[in-house]
Amino acid sequence: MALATYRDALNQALREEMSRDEDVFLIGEEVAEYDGAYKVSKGLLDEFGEWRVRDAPIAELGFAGLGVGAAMTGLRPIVEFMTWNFALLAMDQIINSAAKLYQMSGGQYNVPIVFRGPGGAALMLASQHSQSPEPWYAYVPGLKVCSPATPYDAKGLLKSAVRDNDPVVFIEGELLYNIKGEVPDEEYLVPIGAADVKRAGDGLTIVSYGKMVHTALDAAEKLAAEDGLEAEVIDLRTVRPLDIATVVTSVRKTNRALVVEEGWPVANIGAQLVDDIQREAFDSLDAPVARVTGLDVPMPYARNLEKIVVPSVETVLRAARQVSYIS
Amino acid sequence: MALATYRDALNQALREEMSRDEDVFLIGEEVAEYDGAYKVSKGLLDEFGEWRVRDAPIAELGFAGLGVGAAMTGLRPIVEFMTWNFALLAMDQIINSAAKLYQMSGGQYNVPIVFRGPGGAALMLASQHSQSPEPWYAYVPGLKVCSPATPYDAKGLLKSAVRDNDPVVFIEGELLYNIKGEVPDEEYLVPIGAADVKRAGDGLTIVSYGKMVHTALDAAEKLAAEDGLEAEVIDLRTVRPLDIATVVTSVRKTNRALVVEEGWPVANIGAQLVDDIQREAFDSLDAPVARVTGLDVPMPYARNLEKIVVPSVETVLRAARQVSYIS
Amino acid sequence: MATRQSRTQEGETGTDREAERKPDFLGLEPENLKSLLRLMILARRFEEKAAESYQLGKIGGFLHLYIGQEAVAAGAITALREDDFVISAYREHAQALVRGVAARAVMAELYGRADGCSKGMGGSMHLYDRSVNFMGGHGIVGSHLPIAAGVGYAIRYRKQDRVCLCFLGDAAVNIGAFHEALNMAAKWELPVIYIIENNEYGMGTGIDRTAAISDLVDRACAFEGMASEQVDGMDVLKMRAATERAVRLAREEHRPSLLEAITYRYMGHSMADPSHGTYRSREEVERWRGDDPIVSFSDRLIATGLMTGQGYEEMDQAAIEEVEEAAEFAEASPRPDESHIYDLVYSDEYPHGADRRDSWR
Amino acid sequence: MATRQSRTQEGETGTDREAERKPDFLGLEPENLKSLLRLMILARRFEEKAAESYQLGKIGGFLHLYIGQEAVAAGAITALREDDFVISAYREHAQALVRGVAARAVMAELYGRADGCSKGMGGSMHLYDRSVNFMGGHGIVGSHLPIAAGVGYAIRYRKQDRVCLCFLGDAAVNIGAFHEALNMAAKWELPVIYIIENNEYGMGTGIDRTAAISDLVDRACAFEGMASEQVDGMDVLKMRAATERAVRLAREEHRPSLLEAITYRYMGHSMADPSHGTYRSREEVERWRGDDPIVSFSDRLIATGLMTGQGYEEMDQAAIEEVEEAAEFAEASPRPDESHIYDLVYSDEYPHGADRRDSWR
Ligand SMILES: Cc1ncc(C[n+]2csc(CCOP(=O)(O)OP(=O)(O)O)c2C)c(N)n1
Ligand SMILES: Cc1ncc(C[n+]2csc(CCOP(=O)(O)OP(=O)(O)O)c2C)c(N)n1
Ligand SMILES: [Mg+2]
Ligand SMILES: [Mg+2]
Repeated sequence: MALATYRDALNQALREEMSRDEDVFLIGEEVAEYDGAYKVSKGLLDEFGEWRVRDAPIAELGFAGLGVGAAMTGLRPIVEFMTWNFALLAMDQIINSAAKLYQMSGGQYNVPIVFRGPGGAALMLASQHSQSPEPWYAYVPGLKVCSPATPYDAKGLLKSAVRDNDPVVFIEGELLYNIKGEVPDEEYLVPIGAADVKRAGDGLTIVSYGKMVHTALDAAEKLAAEDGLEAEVIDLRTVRPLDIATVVTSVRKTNRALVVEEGWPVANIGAQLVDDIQREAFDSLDAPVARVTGLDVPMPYARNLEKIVVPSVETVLRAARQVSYIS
Repeated sequence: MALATYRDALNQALREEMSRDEDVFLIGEEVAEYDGAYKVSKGLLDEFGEWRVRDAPIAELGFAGLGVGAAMTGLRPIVEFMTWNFALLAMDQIINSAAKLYQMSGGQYNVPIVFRGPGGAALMLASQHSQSPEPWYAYVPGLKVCSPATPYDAKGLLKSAVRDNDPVVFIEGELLYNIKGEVPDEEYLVPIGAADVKRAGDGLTIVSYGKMVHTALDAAEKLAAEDGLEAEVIDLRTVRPLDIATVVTSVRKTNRALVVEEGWPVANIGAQLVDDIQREAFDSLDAPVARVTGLDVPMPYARNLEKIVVPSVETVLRAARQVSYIS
Repeated sequence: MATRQSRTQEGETGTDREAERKPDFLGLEPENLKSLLRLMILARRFEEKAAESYQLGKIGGFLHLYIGQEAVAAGAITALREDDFVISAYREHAQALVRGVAARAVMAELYGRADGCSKGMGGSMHLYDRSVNFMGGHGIVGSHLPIAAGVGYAIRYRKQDRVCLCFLGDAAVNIGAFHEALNMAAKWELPVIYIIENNEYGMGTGIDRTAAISDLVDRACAFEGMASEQVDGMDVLKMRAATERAVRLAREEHRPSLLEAITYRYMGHSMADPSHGTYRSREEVERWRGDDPIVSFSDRLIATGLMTGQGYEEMDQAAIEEVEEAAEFAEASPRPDESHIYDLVYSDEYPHGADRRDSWR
Repeated sequence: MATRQSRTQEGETGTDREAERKPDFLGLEPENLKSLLRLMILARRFEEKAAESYQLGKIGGFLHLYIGQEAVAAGAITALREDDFVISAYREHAQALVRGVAARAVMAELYGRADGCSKGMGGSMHLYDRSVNFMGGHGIVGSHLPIAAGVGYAIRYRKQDRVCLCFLGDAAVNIGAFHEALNMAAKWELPVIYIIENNEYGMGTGIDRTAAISDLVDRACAFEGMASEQVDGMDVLKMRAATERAVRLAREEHRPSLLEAITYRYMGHSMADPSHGTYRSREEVERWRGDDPIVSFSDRLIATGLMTGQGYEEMDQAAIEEVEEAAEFAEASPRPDESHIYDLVYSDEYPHGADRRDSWR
């Protein structure tokens, strides 16, 4: 076990998978000579050459589609979006091509492709650069959607995504690249579609994914210290498919649930979880499932506003107490 | 009151608003000389001329963006997408430009624009042409999203959308264009954000929108006839913002709720309704909120498969009985 | 368009014929020449049958007929090797047939049956057959252009000498994907041949009303390294010759091409659209019908003694029988099994999927 | 690039100067000439101050500096009328200042304050000022190109003789929106002038590595009716002259233009990016610094006796004072009121909105 940043963990996953399988290649803006806008692809150009680490023109729709075509011939492209905000330009290729080709072709053309890049708010990047795209893709059958919170999960999940034979939307945390965590020296995989209990507890179930897992964990510590309430914190890791079983098992034990996510409040991942929880654990619920989300506004630039738009330990605490009837 | 088709009702709305306000114009593929792929813009070119009824090149991103620019100068563009499936190419303009400009500009540039066209499955158009886009847009603050079920609502809501000073995503039912309904001779508006009780009842609340409202109503009749259960059928008409008050009032009365929609099952409008209902009517619920959605698959071409993917009166009936504990 | 005029005249005077015979038959064996004709006739008869079945309600959804454009598919696709790739939009019946997808498999697909080339999942707009590298069948205008570039990228990636042939409609030259795809193909020297089938209209809109350029092929000017050529799309041999030139550039020099085939569709945009009406006159359609690619080519084969009138009749009869048999096959083919509705969403495992995806069932 | 070479040499020899003086001063009044210089100096000093404030953490997010490119904004925007429109991408401080947005309002925006030109909601990438028709400030590459076409459409719609000036970066010529926008502008004869600011790089990638064309301006070839011209973007008068020509075409003939300004950014892509490093050498940056648009233009004004060295000093001092005052103003301006967080999402009524949007609060 060695400490590695989320960025390096992803870099290791890319290097390992590209070394293991010469059909794997990376394409995106600035990924080659510049080592990636966030340096995730550092050193890969030198190691694998320009055909396997390709600097793309600013043409998200075009290079996403190029990836789909290459995948149809059996290659395993990793398409990097500098950030997921720009992928709105490529949605047609992700949703109308990648997600549908396997079925549309009667099972002849599967599309082993990974679309990856950072999502969520960073610091004062304003509305066009601060969006959480998970719900847009989680809605779509044919796609799998991952959003890891730790270096360990980032590496293990990305390696699984590259080996998956279907399109995977892989959303990294723009503010997580620098966080450090344990990463095993030996090879390992984290399965797609498996949630992980990041903190055990019986007082309340807090479900989250991506960056917000850390906020949830901090809130859980405060809750334990200040209210003696032990929250169980579940990291979904994958938002399509959702590992409802793990969530429901926990809720049956704690009888209270709180879902925390960074995105907008409507028709999102949390809403889906509430639907699943209330249906599968209806009689176990002592209170309505609570939710903490980003505010229902485009992200303002001003730091003081950005702070109140993104969920904080305080807002999570407040909601956790509400749902636990602690005032 | 005269009978009119959903298509004619929309055509009337366009004609009336364009006559009332010369800043209103229509742009899209085939809208002018061809009268629109679904003939919704019939006769408008002759009446208003090419600058106000403009045939666009196949460039969804481009003409959606052109609409945004025109709207920034105070014009009121109505951008027609031949179908919403193609709007996946224009999402960047709808979400990154139209929805954000008012806030991003500190309130200087509002964007009075309507994006409209048919959505949902028609008959055997296969996966790329059979999608329900509502959840993608309902997630986004800055947008309003309408999806009318009847000629009356289609006309009244479209007129309100054209007069609204912010971007409105207006999703018509591809299979509804030919249905007939009462449309007043005198002018009227249907407010955005107001649900409508299409059938009164106290046995169960069925919430739906768009095409599925008709399926829900048919199921309600059967339920009354066969089980003596009077379902209240609520037509949301607008899915952003959601008129939760109307829904909750009904559920407090019936104690049971079923949400019916055509789209895929995950992170959709129904999930959001479950979230709102369980939070605001928790103690009134005698059973988990039930849901009927399209199956979690891209739409297959074969008619026998398409039939089981789209919710039917039978599937709605089954779910209604389940949630009412009738076997 | 000048090019059109000259084209329509040419081949009509006996002298032209003489002059052309040698250069125009491209030194092809009589057998190859006849097979070109056979493919065009098969495509024509196939679609006539499909139209009939559509009227009878045996085929649903959108059905876009290619009738009138057969010379483009026949001339272009026969210039390829078996290991090359073909990709197209939604007006692709003829392209699939010429590429070698069995008529019965295509017809069964239109009927939405399990034996269809896409197992009844795709229908007319989404024909696929991996065994002959036929990659569809794409319904979003322009979406397959970057995909074709990706196929070209994979060819270079694997250091192969294969090529990818990509058909697009005239109206697709206005969409961003066209620009993005051609830029990448040119910049990275991808062996892709883009063939614009300029049938003058995108649905009911004349291309001259939406594209700010007279000759669509000239859009290649924006991409250095992109070869380009405008071709008479009603002449199967000219299509074959031009495509062979482009294939050679792609195979030997990794040089992409943009070809513009001047052609015309005799039927409406789809079965919902009349063959003539508001946007084009009966006269215009008739004028182009006078230049039928099948008639003009068979006339030439007969005039030059390469085929007899009876030989033509037999060929036509054989095609009619093939499509009739295909229709019977489609009719008899089972509908896709409903219990397998989830099987083709993911090729790989999908944890806790279908079982709880719709627990309301 | 040939054009670059010729440009870099020219203006360095006294004789050139003589030759150029008359034609190049465009018959502008000394006052106008000085104001061009003043605007460039203001932009330069403003950004130097902004960089300093960014280092001090007073400004957040992305900050893209324009230093080195000032002649483009100053030459182009001053060729407009007050009622014309200007729209740009995210590297737009100088364009906003030249257009007449108050330095204090721009600085306050960068500081994220209520008195910012976008009320602190947009920041550096999203500057807006409707009072001078400055339409932003767009962060998605290429997204403002169709928007500019829409402004042009609105001008024609209202039968006005205004024009829209749209700035874009070199790397934006590869995105689909560029193609779709220019096609519409050309086809519908929209009075829009697209100015590519070719500073050779899109972030760390040389444009020659991603665009399959040597002279970006040549992409106009794909759109009939689109005028085009490559301009020395380091020479404010050449920019002014070329833009005036394009404005005349747009205003009088509804003819759109694509101009390519050859220029260079002296600083990194953004504050996060060093001014030189992996993708370009210190020498390259130095070479271009030797061609500083402010230095060369002030030299000419002085050499031709239109301004004294002291006059220059005073002008520079005034600019420094203006930006210092702007910084103080920004510093003193209040942060946006948190209780109004929902007020700018919708301009119109939004039924049952904020109150239940986040009932968990
Ligand atoms: C992006 C997109 N926009 C609109 C449509 C609807 N549509 C289907 S075919 C067509 C016309 C295409 O014309 P052309 O490219 O010339 O091909 P042709 O039909 O003539 O073969 C349109 C607008 C679509 N399928 N995709
Ligand atoms: C669609 C899109 N893709 C990627 C980005 C990230 N990005 C921001 S600036 C930039 C480079 C743009 O270069 P250029 O157009 O030359 O403008 P310059 O920065 O040189 O002024 C990129 C890739 C973006 N903002 N939008
Ligand atoms: Mg066409
Ligand atoms: Mg640049």
